[in-house]
Amino acid sequence: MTTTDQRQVDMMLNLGPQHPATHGVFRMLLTLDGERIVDMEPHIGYLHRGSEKLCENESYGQIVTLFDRMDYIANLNNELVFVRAVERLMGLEVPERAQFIRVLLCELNRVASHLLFLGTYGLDVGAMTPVMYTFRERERIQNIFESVTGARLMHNYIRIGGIKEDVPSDFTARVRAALEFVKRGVDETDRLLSFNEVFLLRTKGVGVIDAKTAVSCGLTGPNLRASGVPYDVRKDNPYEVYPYLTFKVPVGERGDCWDRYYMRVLECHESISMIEQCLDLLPDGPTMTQTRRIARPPKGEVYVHAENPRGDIGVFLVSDGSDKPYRLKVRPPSFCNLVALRPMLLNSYVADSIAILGSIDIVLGEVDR
Amino acid sequence: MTQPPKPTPPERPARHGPPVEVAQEVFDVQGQETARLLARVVGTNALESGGRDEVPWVRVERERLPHVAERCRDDQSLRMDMLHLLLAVDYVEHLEVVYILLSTQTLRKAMLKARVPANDAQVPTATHLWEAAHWYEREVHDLFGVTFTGNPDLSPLLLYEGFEGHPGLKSFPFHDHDEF
Amino acid sequence: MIAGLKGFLTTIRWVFKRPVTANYPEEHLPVQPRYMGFPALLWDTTADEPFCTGCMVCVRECPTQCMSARMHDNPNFAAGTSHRRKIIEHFEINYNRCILCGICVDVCAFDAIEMTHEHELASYARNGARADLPILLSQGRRWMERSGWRPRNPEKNVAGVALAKRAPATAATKLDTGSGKAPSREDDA
Amino acid sequence: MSVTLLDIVWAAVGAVALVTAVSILGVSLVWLERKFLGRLQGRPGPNRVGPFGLLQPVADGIKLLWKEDVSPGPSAKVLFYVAPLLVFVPSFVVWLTIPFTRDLALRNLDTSVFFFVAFSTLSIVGVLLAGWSAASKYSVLGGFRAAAQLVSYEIPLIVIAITMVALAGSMSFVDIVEAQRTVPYIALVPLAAVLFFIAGLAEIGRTPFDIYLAESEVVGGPLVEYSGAHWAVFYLAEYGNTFLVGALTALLFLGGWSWPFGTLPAPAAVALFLTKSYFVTVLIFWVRGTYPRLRIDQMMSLGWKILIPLSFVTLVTVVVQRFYGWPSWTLTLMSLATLALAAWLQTRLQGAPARALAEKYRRDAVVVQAKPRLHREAPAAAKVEASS
Repeated sequence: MTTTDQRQVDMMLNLGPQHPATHGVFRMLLTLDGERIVDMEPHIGYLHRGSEKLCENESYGQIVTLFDRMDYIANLNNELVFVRAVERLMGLEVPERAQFIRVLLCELNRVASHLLFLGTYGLDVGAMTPVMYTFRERERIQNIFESVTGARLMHNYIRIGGIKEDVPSDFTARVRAALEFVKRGVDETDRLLSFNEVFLLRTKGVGVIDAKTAVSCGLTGPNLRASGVPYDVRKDNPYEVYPYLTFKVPVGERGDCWDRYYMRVLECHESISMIEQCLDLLPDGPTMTQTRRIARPPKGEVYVHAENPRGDIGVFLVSDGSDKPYRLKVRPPSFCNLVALRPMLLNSYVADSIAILGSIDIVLGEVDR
Repeated sequence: MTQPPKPTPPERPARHGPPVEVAQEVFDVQGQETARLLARVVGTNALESGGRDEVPWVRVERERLPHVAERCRDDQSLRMDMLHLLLAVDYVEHLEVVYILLSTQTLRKAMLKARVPANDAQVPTATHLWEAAHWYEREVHDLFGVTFTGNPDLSPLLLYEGFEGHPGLKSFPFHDHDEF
Repeated sequence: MIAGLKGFLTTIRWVFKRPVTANYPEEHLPVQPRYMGFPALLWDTTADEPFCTGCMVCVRECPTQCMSARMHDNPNFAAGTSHRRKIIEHFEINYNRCILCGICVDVCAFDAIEMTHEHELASYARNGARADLPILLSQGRRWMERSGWRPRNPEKNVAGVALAKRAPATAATKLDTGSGKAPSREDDA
Repeated sequence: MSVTLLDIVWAAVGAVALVTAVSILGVSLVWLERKFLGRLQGRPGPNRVGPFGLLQPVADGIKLLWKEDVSPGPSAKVLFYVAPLLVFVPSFVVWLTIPFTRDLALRNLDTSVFFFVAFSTLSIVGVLLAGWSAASKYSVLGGFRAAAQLVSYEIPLIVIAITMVALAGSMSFVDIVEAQRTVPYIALVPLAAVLFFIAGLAEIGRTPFDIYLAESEVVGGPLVEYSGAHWAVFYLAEYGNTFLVGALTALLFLGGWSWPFGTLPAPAAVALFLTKSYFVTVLIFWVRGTYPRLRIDQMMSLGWKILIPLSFVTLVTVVVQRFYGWPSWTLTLMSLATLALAAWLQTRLQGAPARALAEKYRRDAVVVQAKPRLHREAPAAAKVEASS
């Protein structure tokens, strides 16, 4: 065997599904040349529960609980997109107060989700403190959720035709008080991590994906915007009461890990400002359209999508007129974002694989459904 | 743990009472415009068309599906550069493969559909058009058994290797699953 | 360098602040009033029997099928102390399967089930999380005492009120279902 | 000079005393690190076992000793179990020559700096063996990372040690400390202190250089397959090394047990030395609570392209200053200037562009303007579509 032949022997490294940094049960098979990644093969499906099939056997009201469990970090955003699909099929007009509360809570949930990302991304690149700070602030948001919806994670709050019940009387004051803390928490994490020399070294120029490849891979959300494509469903196809809010959509240009990270820092600030606008505009009125207890949308099919913290979530719903959907298909943003992992990953280092995977911010419950 | 069997309610006709006013399948302004552009791009390939709100759809022959999708992608007025979603619906006698296309530039959405006979579920692949098609096609192949001819890798994505059957199909037994 | 030094200042500040952690077994964080813990069955003190008639709506609507119920003829109805013809005989909730979604409470037309604040129900036995009727009722009673629970629809559901209301109309054999303008829940039945 | 029985007995007693003392110091660090990190992160840290959780390390130790000691099937068993010792022994042998005060050292060698340099490198072998013998790919990756890291960071460490030797004119720690009686060397050569601290961090594999242990990438690196007592030995060696870096920094730069206001009695001197060492150790923990982890190639380029040139610059400035007999403040000035230059370059090349980019993103975000909301006189009456 010549020396050239010996150099050809690559090492296969099985990263996951029980690896501490794969954000769930994701597995990638890395082919390594030293520490450099030559090839990569992702494996998913460890958490496949057949949610879409389950939906075909549950009534519309029950499906909301299934959507809670897809992206278990941004539950309310998930509920909203499904409920909107059914409402559009039924032609329901949702009371304005309900719409405002929905948007408000969804933006709160976006902040909570991004906070979780900021912290765990710190963990991915080896900083162990940010996660404590962001979880502390996220807890305040969870407390608000608990006081409004009765649950900390699986809310089952956004219902077809409105919301489950009106917000408690001290809601506005509580949100405003919590937002002050959350703002400080985001700033604190920003100060601690964003411009840290080592963090910049780890994330600048790592996992670069250009706009064309990103679009072709179906990347959406902050990940796509980091590559310089200003696509945001809230802006381009506004739903609920987003047209009544002024907000900024941060757009990056490099498409590297740091950009993807920083997009989320900026989005936190934007979401906080949107929540404040919602609180200012919150009208009085009913919070639920009075409909029949059991939703039976007419025959037809509909596609509705919305902006999740992780990207563009869509629901394709086929109804046959009964109380259960005939077919329900979710466009899971994390699933599509994972497609872009391979182009980002090739020719980087083992350590980068974690940084890149973390920067995409996947939730495996949604990838596998 | 044994769960007492769930009592099945007796069959009764689906009641469509007065409560829900049936939403009209109508286009909004953007939808009309998109439908017009789409009709021009798809041309004589269109077998049937329709749509609601801002999403028009066009049904084409399954062999023409990637071709039409490519034309939608490359057309200057549509520029559907993102394969937003690829899915299959099981209508028992036939399957329907649906592409949902989206443009990040013109912000238009459209659906392309193709009917696939259940006993010969084959569609040409779209992997050469979009990276995203790889996983979508593997997923649809997993769950519905649709073979995408030309796709280099249709190995199971969501299911484990050796899983028999296609759980997305209506014929797949739903209630007979083993409970852990 | 400067960013790193700022980071040092950010972290060291917390050494001089109070930790935010609550020491769990000694210190319980407050539960919000709307918190949805495990469901429990409520007790109608006026008739000294459960509210639940075993109508199976919750069992059918439960997304996880964690409940089972069986009804029998209500002896109190025959004795004239209750307006419920049927009463629950057997009810079981498997708390391991319950996902605390609150759908059972939403669909219940008899004010019989309510989400309590119970959430610390760990047990060593495999079947320790299966709550049968006595357990559910005792939890429901505790919940009623603690929260000052009021039935949402007393005319229809509280035996004392319903009987008193019905007393003038003699020999009312049919249950009065059209009370109030509450959203109709009969779609389910 | 012949070795008598008494010598052997004394050596044995000394060795046991040293191992005990260093172990206690190391174990105290376990508590200190957890408590301090906890407080940095807004947590209380250990607080269950004993007052303030002081007995937590004891509980940890009991748990570790009781754990089943497993080894992977295909591992090279002998090497697998020898490796912890190969890491443990060198890290403790170095302590032989570390003086706690002028007279309190097991062996007051005249060349104790040399002894330290010689032995501190040895533990690489143990780490590499641990990584290789465990027959896990993660540990192999970690082992090679460790070898690369430790070899490259020895050089700046040694060069800085030589610098201090040149400054003090002696290779004995005692003399070096005595030379700092009035002015600790950190005031003379702050750059050298910074470099030594950084290289020391890398040498003991602490954040931001915990690359070979990196739990989010190689899941503990060479230690990934170890459990129970063998893992505890690694752990102890790691904390021993951590304290060693603290002690060395205290000896070389902070004036060890000396005090500018005269001579202290022996117990106070030991306490002063330990205080200084603990201070540096806490600094190490503080870095851990603040910094992310470097990547292996970045760490190598940091070592070879920045630390090593800078350490040679320090050596040259010190030698030049000594040779020409310039006043010592010139040394401070030169050292600070180099440090400032390095910091300025970093900010210029890395920090400022990132901040500019962030500012640009903030500024150039696409603004979505709100549409004015249609005025509604009364709260919109929802369409009542109830079935009844």
